[in-house]
Amino acid sequence: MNAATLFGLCAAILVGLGLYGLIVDPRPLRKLLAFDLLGGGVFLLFGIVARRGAAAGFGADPVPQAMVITGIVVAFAASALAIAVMLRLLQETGETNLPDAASAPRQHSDSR
Amino acid sequence: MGDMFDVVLAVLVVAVAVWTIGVRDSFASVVGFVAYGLLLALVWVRIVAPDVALTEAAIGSGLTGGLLVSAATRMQRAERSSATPQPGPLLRLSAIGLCVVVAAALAVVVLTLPNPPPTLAPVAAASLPAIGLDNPVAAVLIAYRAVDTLLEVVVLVLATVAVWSLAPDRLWGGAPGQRANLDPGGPLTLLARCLLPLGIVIGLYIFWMGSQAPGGEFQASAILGAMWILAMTAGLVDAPPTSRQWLRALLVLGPIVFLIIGFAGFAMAGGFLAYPVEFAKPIVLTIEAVLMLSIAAMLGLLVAGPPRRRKQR
Amino acid sequence: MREFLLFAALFVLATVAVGLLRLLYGPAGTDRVMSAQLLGTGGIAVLLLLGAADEMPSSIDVALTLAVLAAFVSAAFVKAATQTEETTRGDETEA
Amino acid sequence: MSFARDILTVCAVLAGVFFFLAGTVGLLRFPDSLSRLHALTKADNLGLGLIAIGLIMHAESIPSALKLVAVWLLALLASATVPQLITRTMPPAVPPA
Repeated sequence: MNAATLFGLCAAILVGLGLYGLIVDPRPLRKLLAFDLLGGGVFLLFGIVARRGAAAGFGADPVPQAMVITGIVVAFAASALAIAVMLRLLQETGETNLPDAASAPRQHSDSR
Repeated sequence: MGDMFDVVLAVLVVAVAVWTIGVRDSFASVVGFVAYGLLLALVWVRIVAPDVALTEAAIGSGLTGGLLVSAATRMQRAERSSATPQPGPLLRLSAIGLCVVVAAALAVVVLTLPNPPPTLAPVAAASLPAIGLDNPVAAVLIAYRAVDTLLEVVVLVLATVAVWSLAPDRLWGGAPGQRANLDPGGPLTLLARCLLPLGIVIGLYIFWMGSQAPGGEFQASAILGAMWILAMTAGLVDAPPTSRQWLRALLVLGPIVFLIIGFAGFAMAGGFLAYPVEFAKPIVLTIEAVLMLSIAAMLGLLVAGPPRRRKQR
Repeated sequence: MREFLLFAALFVLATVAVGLLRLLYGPAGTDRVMSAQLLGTGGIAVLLLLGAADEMPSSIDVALTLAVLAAFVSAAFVKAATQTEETTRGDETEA
Repeated sequence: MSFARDILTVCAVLAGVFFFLAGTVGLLRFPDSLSRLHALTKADNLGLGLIAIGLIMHAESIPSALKLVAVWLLALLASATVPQLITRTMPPAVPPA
């Protein structure tokens, strides 16, 4: 097994883990972390495609690499926006969770 | 030995990811995420993508890390007091099932990628002489897929405006963050004073190298943006009020110059974002330089957050 | 020589990875930040060793970037941690 | 000549690796945050410095050797200030009774 395949399998696991955290954890900060972690896995998959496409004297195909660089910057912008929303929520309500997420289990406890 | 290194690195990345997702305490999870970003930068070096490794080190680990750690610290106290609902076992199990299926499907895709692999490297290589750059990734960013880069910078502008708009109405146009008090003999001041000139030189070096070797405007602007944040944190400079005209002009300078040159391409080279061959290199360097200034300002402002002080009249 | 440098890189990576156990045990936030700081320095060393072993000069530039930003996360943490009192009393409650 | 240089590189890198090991052991085994901080900064940056010195002899050009020195100086700057900063977030030390 070469390095590209090894890190490709690693990326698959990372996407799975990130997706799990995104679904299961109700806290917004944790959802953001899980989403960014998932994103890292997806970028890594691009990297594997780039590495396998090594040609024309380059160690890796430059086109997927450029897309990943664009992606990392956009992911940062999205994280900064999400963090700003969370801090505003904290400022308004003194809570780190969304009102729904915090009260839902108590309200609907009879339905479970 | 190289293979063993890769195996240890892959196991470590997955272990840190499991910790980041699984741990209860959010602050611990954020520190785990910073470690994850650092390890990913090592992975990018191992799969011969040093440009991406630089970006991951500067933005994925450095800037995102600073942003998340400071947010998590501020949210820590409130989080301990607010009730966190636990998902039921049914949701947990079905989520595990779904994620295992997704991961397994991706693993199958990785194992059955077409052979010989398709590649755009020769196409990208063919465009290199026309724009006078030796770094293929920088060439793709600025010429071959220039529209992507243009749209990305526009996304950054929109994100900055969106972050500003989260301020209460009466603070609109004010300065972000609290005024930091300069602590003349303190370690933070020493750090900022010594690191600032070095960081700016290294940022410009990474920018300049970008035309021949890994590096470029994105990585450089992340370093410059981080230096600006550090100077604000230490109180060496104060954050500018977001109503300042020069600040707003700086933010849109990069995208506007990029757009103007793009439209000029119709007249000069017969297409949007086409560069005339004889002036290609100076034009590309101009675009990269103004983009670097704008992106550095926006990355800094994104970390600084929405306005939190009243606008001074 | 190449094998030796790769071995040294592997050893440093494994060592700082064991140091990450401090991330697991904590107990305080500072201890966790320290383990991340150690991983950062270790990562720089690994990049330098890999760069020398594979004759990949750009790896040194990645190390240089990490070194410039080494103090950034810790500075952000300390700033936020020491300001917590101030913000709850200060302009945040004003909103 | 190149053999002697290789020997020096190996020695310096090995010494550096040893200090990384020492730093990690200190971070894990020391009982309180302050001594862990001590272990982290001293050993850790000696480790990086020795590795950088070892690799300078291996560097193929003057600029890359200078970059190695710059990396170490930046790490020294971080290790001189970060622990000072971190101690400010700790509760004031209680002298042993």
